[in-house]
Amino acid sequence: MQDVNYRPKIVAFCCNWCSYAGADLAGSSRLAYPADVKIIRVPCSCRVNPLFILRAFQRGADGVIMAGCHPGDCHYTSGNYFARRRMTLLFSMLDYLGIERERTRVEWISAAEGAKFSKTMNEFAATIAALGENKRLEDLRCKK
Amino acid sequence: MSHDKKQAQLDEILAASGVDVRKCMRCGKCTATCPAFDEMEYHPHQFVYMVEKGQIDKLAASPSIWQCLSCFACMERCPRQVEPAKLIEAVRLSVIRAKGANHLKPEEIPALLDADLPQQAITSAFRKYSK
Amino acid sequence: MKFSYYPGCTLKTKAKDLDRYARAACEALGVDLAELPEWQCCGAVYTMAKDEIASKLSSVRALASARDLGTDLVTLCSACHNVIKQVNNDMRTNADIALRANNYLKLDTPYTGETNVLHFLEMLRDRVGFDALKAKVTNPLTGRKIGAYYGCLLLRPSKVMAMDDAENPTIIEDFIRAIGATPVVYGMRNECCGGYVTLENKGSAKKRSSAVLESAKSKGADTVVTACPLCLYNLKKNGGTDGVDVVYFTELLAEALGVK
Amino acid sequence: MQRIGVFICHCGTNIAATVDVKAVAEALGREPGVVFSTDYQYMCSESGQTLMRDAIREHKLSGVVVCSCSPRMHEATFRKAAEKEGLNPYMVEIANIREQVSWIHKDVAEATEKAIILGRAAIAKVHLNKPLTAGESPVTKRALVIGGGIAGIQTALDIAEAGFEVDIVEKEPTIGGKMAQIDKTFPTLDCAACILTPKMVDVAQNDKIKIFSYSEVESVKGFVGNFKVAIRKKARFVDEDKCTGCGICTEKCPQKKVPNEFNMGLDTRRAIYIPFAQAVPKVATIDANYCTMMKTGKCGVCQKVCGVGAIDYKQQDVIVEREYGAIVAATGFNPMKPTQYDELGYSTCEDVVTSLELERLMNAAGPTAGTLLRPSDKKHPHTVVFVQCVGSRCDAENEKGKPYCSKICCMYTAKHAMLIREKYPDTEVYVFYIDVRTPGKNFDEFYRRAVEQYGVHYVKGQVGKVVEDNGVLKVQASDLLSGEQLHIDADLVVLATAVEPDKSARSIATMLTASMDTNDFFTEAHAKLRPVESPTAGIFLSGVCQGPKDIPETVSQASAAAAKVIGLLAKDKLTCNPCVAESDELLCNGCSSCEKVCPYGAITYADKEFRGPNRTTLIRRVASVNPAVCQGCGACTVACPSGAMDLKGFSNRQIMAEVDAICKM
Repeated sequence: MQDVNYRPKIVAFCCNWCSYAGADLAGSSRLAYPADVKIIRVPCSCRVNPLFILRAFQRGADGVIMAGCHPGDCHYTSGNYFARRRMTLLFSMLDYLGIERERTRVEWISAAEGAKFSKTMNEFAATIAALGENKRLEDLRCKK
Repeated sequence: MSHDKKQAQLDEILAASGVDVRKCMRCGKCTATCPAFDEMEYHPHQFVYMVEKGQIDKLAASPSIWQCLSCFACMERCPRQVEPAKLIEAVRLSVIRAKGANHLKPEEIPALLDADLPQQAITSAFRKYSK
Repeated sequence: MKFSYYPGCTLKTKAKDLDRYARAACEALGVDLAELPEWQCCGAVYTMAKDEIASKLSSVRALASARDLGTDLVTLCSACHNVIKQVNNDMRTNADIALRANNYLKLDTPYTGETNVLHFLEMLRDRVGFDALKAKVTNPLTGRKIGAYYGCLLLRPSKVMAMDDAENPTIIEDFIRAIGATPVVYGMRNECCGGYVTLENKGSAKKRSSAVLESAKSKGADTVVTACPLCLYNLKKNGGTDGVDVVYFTELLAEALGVK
Repeated sequence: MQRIGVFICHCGTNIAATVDVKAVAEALGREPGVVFSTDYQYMCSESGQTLMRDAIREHKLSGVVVCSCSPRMHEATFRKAAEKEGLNPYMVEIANIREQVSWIHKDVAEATEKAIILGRAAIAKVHLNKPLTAGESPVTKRALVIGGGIAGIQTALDIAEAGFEVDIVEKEPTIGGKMAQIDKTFPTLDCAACILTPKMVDVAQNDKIKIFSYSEVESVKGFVGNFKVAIRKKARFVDEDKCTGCGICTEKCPQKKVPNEFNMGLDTRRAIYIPFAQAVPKVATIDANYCTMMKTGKCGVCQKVCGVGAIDYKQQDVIVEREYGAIVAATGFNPMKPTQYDELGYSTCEDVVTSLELERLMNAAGPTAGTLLRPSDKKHPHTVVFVQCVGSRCDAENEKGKPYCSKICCMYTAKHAMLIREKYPDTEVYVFYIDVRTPGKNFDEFYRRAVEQYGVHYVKGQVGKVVEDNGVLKVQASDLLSGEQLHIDADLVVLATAVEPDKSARSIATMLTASMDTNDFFTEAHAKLRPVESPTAGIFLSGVCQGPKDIPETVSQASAAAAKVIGLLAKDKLTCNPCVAESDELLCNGCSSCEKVCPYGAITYADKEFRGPNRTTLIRRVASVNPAVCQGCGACTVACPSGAMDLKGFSNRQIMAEVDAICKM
């Protein structure tokens, strides 16, 4: 049974140059998205170690999204290409672990795309809310 | 008409047309390009504005709605994707969907025919004018 | 080259020439036009309202039956073309319309816009090829100055019709060149003839049609071609055709191919 | 254990209206390691910073968390304040509770809860922060300006004035850009050439400025202070050093039918050409697409007539490598070709022209020598219709046009209308407008003069269709104020087409790793406070490449960009970003994975001696990071299989701590 008070926990890794700035633009344009989304700033999407995502799931996150600059527009020239390849590998591993494919997502959001940021986060949060709690990888020892 | 009924009619027109009247920047290009301008009392840009102001009664009663040629010129050329023709069609539909409000009745047809008139014209007119 | 063919009502009655010459030309070109079995009238105008489903069903039937036959669907009359292409686009892009239309029709396989719809002119340009057409012309219409009349329905809305540049089209002009004549480009070639409003407002249709023909004449056209029976009617009846002939483009095609 | 101070900013009511700041301060005050927690109205203000500094001193804080606006806004401010109190600036972290909380949430309880969680994540991170010291890198004291229009010219002149070297790379054979094509300038009506060409001469004569004309940027490497740029000097088949610009070749060339791009294709030029009389450098260029010699090998007239032997049909492109400390993008714009709007007849009617074409038709050095004659029959037009906003202000979903206002069209159209009425009072002039936008000094007065003194007919409405009929342009338009549809017989129709960024800007932005908006204008580091800098350090923006602007605005921005460049070049050393990668040599297995993913070549390998068991010495191959070259992206940290590589300021442990704090709700 789903807890009526259930609020999903969503971790969003955002690269400093594009997507974090896109989140700022979403904020200054007052484009709302659910409070369940919490952003962690990283210099580049290529800084996101797949282990961070596994760690989040282990600690009870219900969804993890990673957002970076559009392919070709990386502030560090090529970082998002590395990120893209790594995430593809991670997805097949998560699949193997039985974590629903929809719980992780990669998006390219530029500094100019505040609207896209908000739209993406709304969609993602709705997807996660529909999926419900992540129990597959959650380490119960991490529960309070 | 009660306020609620009016609002329902307006909502229906907006939904059926799919038009966002707030996108209009009042440039008047639709009216500039409309081939049926001379036949109309209210013109395409006024359609948009009147719907925005909720003046559906005035529009519905105007002979203008029967003069639109459905040539899609205003839709094609509108820089804001407002597409007035869709709005005009939705207003026309909301009129003819009411019982007994058909603009063109079958018994009127024979008098309008001539030997060369293609069937297509009658079918089109029926689609546009009657339910 | 085999296509399903949707002639439409008017081509069976007042616009027999449009149909007859198209079939004759296709035979000469080696194109197999197979008339769809049991097609129904498309309704002649596309109903724009999103809650209009019933008026779209006959087009969906035609589209689904072309899909089941595994062929592209060729239309000839501008109005049928416009309606069927727009309905096809709805079925492809508007989930709500597609769902409701399929619920009504109860087809063996629901239809979701799989059929490729081609206007006869697109078929000539993209499948036969204007160069190949030119090679088969036995009776080039050399010296004829022909204005293309597109009207509204062939090109607009351009995103859906996706046939040519809606404001500066070339497909009929290229066709005219292929049959050996000289195209005449004039400003009003994509403006409305007055359409169905001719039924109750002759004045409006007269104004529209004569503006079109005046524009063609001022550029020196001796003939204006169209693909639409209603355009032909309006231009001939209401446009004041002194000095300019209005014919279906298929008639000139048949003439050029020597099968008229 | 750190001693952490937490400061919650109200940002006036920006944060405090939605977030219960007292509750946040109280909740975060209970977090382990937090020894001080408070809230304040404006943390970024002088007194807010003093409050923070006092707390650092009094409570012997070793770490600080500020819950405020985006770190992209004030992280530097708070770090500087901490540094003044002797705290390492990298011991300060920001929790963004404005853009990410108060501005997007309405429910106070929900917003407060989220603010607390973000605060906790920042605290968790600070617990693992280490003091970082920034290294230094040298600055190459030379700037590159990409684009030689008025923006690039002004930027280059100002930088040179301060005593630094500047290179201008211009893809056309001459500098001057769009302004060189313009006839008169609003609102003063002085001649564009009269104010531009002296500046072009200044550039040519300035020994600090080097012009690479007919050249393009090929590649950009490096980082702020240390860019390495490859410039392709396209073969112009004329030796620049020998050519005197006498022009004899351009007179004798038998190929006369080349569309003249300087005159917007309204007349023709030769295959060897100098774009215009005041071109800088005044050197001929052979257009290989049209040159008979290049195409067939038979001609050679220019070579025969050239007195100095400057013609070289065998000339090849040359790549020049140059080093720069700063790069300025001044790539400019083009007016959109209105072929998407052929209801207005541009593709089919010769006498429907764009505004820039009209500039050439009115310019004394243009194809009609300054007499306004329409292109089709070279007759003087008696009725002229102007159409505003062609391609501007379109809905974002309208694929034909641009969503923005092009800004300059209202003013130049008023100028055109006024000039025509002044020169040819027998001409009726109509301007179809949606709105007349004239913010600017003396701008509205100028527009009113066009209406009141010059009798220009301004009509609120748009043109829907233009049809040519026996030499007359039949204009069908709406007059919204009178509710009429107008039918005007015009002789000339002028379209004020949207301004769009030059096509080359996109690839240049990619090379510079500078971000662009959805319209391909360069994005500024901050829309208000850093309008001439790109978010990428060392890249500056000048002119219309950043957004539509007129000449005075372009010149101001060009000078502002120059000031920023000068500020950078004046430094001998730059402080590097200390958040760089670092390899733990004890863990490194020398696999080279990190080296392969580094976009900067910052990682090198060396054999090092390590102490092995039993007093033995081991030689191992280990990675080391050059902190002056590393830009801190972190690609290597994830590639490293042994976990030796980590990123300072964004370490594995720090990010994991943030993840844990967020998930622990």
